[in-house]
Amino acid sequence: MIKMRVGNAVLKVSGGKMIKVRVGIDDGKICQITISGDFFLHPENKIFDLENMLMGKECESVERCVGEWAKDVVIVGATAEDFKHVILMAINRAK
Amino acid sequence: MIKMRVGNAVLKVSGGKMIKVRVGIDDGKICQITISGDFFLHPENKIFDLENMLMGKECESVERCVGEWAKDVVIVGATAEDFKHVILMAINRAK
Amino acid sequence: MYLAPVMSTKMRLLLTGPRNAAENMAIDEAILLAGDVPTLRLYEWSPPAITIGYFQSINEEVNLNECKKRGVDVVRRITGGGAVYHKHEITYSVVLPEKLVPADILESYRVICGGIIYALGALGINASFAGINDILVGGRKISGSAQTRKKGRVLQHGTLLLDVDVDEMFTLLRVPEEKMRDKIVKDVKKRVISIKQVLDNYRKDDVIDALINGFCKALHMSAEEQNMSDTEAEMARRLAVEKYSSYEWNHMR
Amino acid sequence: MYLAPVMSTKMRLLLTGPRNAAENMAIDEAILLAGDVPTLRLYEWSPPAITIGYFQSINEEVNLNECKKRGVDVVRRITGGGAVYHKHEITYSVVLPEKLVPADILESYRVICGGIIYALGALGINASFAGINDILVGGRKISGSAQTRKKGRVLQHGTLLLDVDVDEMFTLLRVPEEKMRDKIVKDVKKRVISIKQVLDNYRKDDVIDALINGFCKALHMSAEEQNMSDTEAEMARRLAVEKYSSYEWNHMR
Repeated sequence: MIKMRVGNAVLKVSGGKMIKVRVGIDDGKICQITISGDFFLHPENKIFDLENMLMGKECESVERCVGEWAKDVVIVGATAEDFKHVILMAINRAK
Repeated sequence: MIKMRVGNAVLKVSGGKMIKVRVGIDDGKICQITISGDFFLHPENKIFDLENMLMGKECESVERCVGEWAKDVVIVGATAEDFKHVILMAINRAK
Repeated sequence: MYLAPVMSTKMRLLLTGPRNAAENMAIDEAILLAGDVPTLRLYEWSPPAITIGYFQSINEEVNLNECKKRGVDVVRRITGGGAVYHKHEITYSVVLPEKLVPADILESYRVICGGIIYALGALGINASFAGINDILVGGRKISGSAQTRKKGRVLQHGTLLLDVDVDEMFTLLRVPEEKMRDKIVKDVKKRVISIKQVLDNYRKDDVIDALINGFCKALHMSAEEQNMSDTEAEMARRLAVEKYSSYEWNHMR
Repeated sequence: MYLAPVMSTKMRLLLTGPRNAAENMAIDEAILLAGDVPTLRLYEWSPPAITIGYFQSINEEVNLNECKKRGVDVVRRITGGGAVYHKHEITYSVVLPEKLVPADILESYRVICGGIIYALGALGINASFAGINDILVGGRKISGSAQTRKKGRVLQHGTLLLDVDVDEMFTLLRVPEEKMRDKIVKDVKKRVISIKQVLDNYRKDDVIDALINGFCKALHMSAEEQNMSDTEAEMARRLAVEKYSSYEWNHMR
């Protein structure tokens, strides 16, 4: 049986937008992640880049990864801090 | 804070194929589900129908839903029973 | 101080009437990708439809079984934002070269949404811009918009509610937590409004005329009715079938 | 008892050489959807590529950062099955009207895979059919296939390994559980084999010729080299860009 743990978090940011995160953790590293919600992000398909960047990373790298990713995108209706926060929440629940 | 619970299961069926299921449960009902893996299913996009059918259903309805869905598809490399089994495993872990 | 707009730039007006959800979203994408003139499009939905934002999970936002039962279309947008139930409304889309709008996205929402505020003003309704992209009447939302930018162009589309039935809407939309459903529905009822609730009498054609004039004023352009080009029409036809009717796009997340 | 095939039906042979992953998958889809003649296609991959099955999650199966670093393409197939690393191999696809193959999918795999078994036999390699769609040499897998059916036609595509580097493959592929990685890699090394490991010397062209003759024999057809039709080529070009190069398709699950 495969021992991955999954976790889930939903953040309602000020202004009412939601960010939803599902993660899987294997051996202390992110092995699944899906980020969804009703925020705005430009260009839109950069959401896949964030998911890709986080895959295989240790949970401690989340802040750095999101920070780096955020340099190349425009987030509207939420902040990079919101993304960090909700991803870490989901990870904590997977532990 | 939103109280959905998430669960996850991976089934390796005889012959080596894998079925992976992630579910979210809210108020005893399925509110998220993703089924992935390296099985064969014809027509392929009927996988979305299964996910759609299961959404909002009580966990007790899984067997009936999968059974009904399986009438219209051809599964190769796994069986409808395998799908039932792994979906129920994921639900149990979400509880 | 009010400055009269300089009607120097011409904008194309597309009145595409009521269409199904896949066609409507396909036309918006086609005029964004293939259209090379500033465009204002006004349209409606038949059958009624739900659109979800680019980043949303269709199954988490929408009760697809109920939509199927009631003949309501469901489609994913290329723009972010939330799920919208399109029934009694006028929908607009504006496509402009990026250089004609502020580079800052929030600023550009404000400029383009100005068209709706002018339109409501002309109908005698006092409306204000709020948040990222909402338009409020008496503190309640009457219009929402969403924007994307591709190939040096901006597409902004959005709604203006003619009427609203929140109970019906929530038979089709899911809520983040079922136990909170009643409270959420009650809250939303307090927070939205439609033209019907503000004006005793209105004619849809007057709303459409007001929108055309409002966007002309907000964008400092004049509008001339035209048809889609053959290239756009062909691209829209293809996108409607291959993209917006596909499970793969609509169920992407 | 060996029955000589009746070479009554003509099949089109497409030799499309090495292409990138998006182009390769686009051509397979185009000949499935737009091609109306029985077709055998043989092709290769440049750069090397990973394809994942229709139902797989790209991020769970593939280390995309490592693929990017090494210049390896990654693309989702329209067929089910698992992730495959395509480097030193000949890839085939066969498109046939459904009425020319057994309705039962397992049976039809067996018939079409017969082409590869005949080809290996002609090269002096004794191979056998196993499981759903594997071909084994000395109990180890040398070829895998996947099938889909659309519009009354069958597409089956698959690989024949010329060489294999399991260590390299697992720098690119993820494993279900990291702690089991070494064991998994070791197991896979025991369970796969390539032509290079069986034949002291082989020429790629001989393998290609053997495959053409093998499929002709298995399908009871004769083959004639042709080019794609303009319609197919145009559809393939479009699918390569709009579908197989898109995040939305490749990251669908």
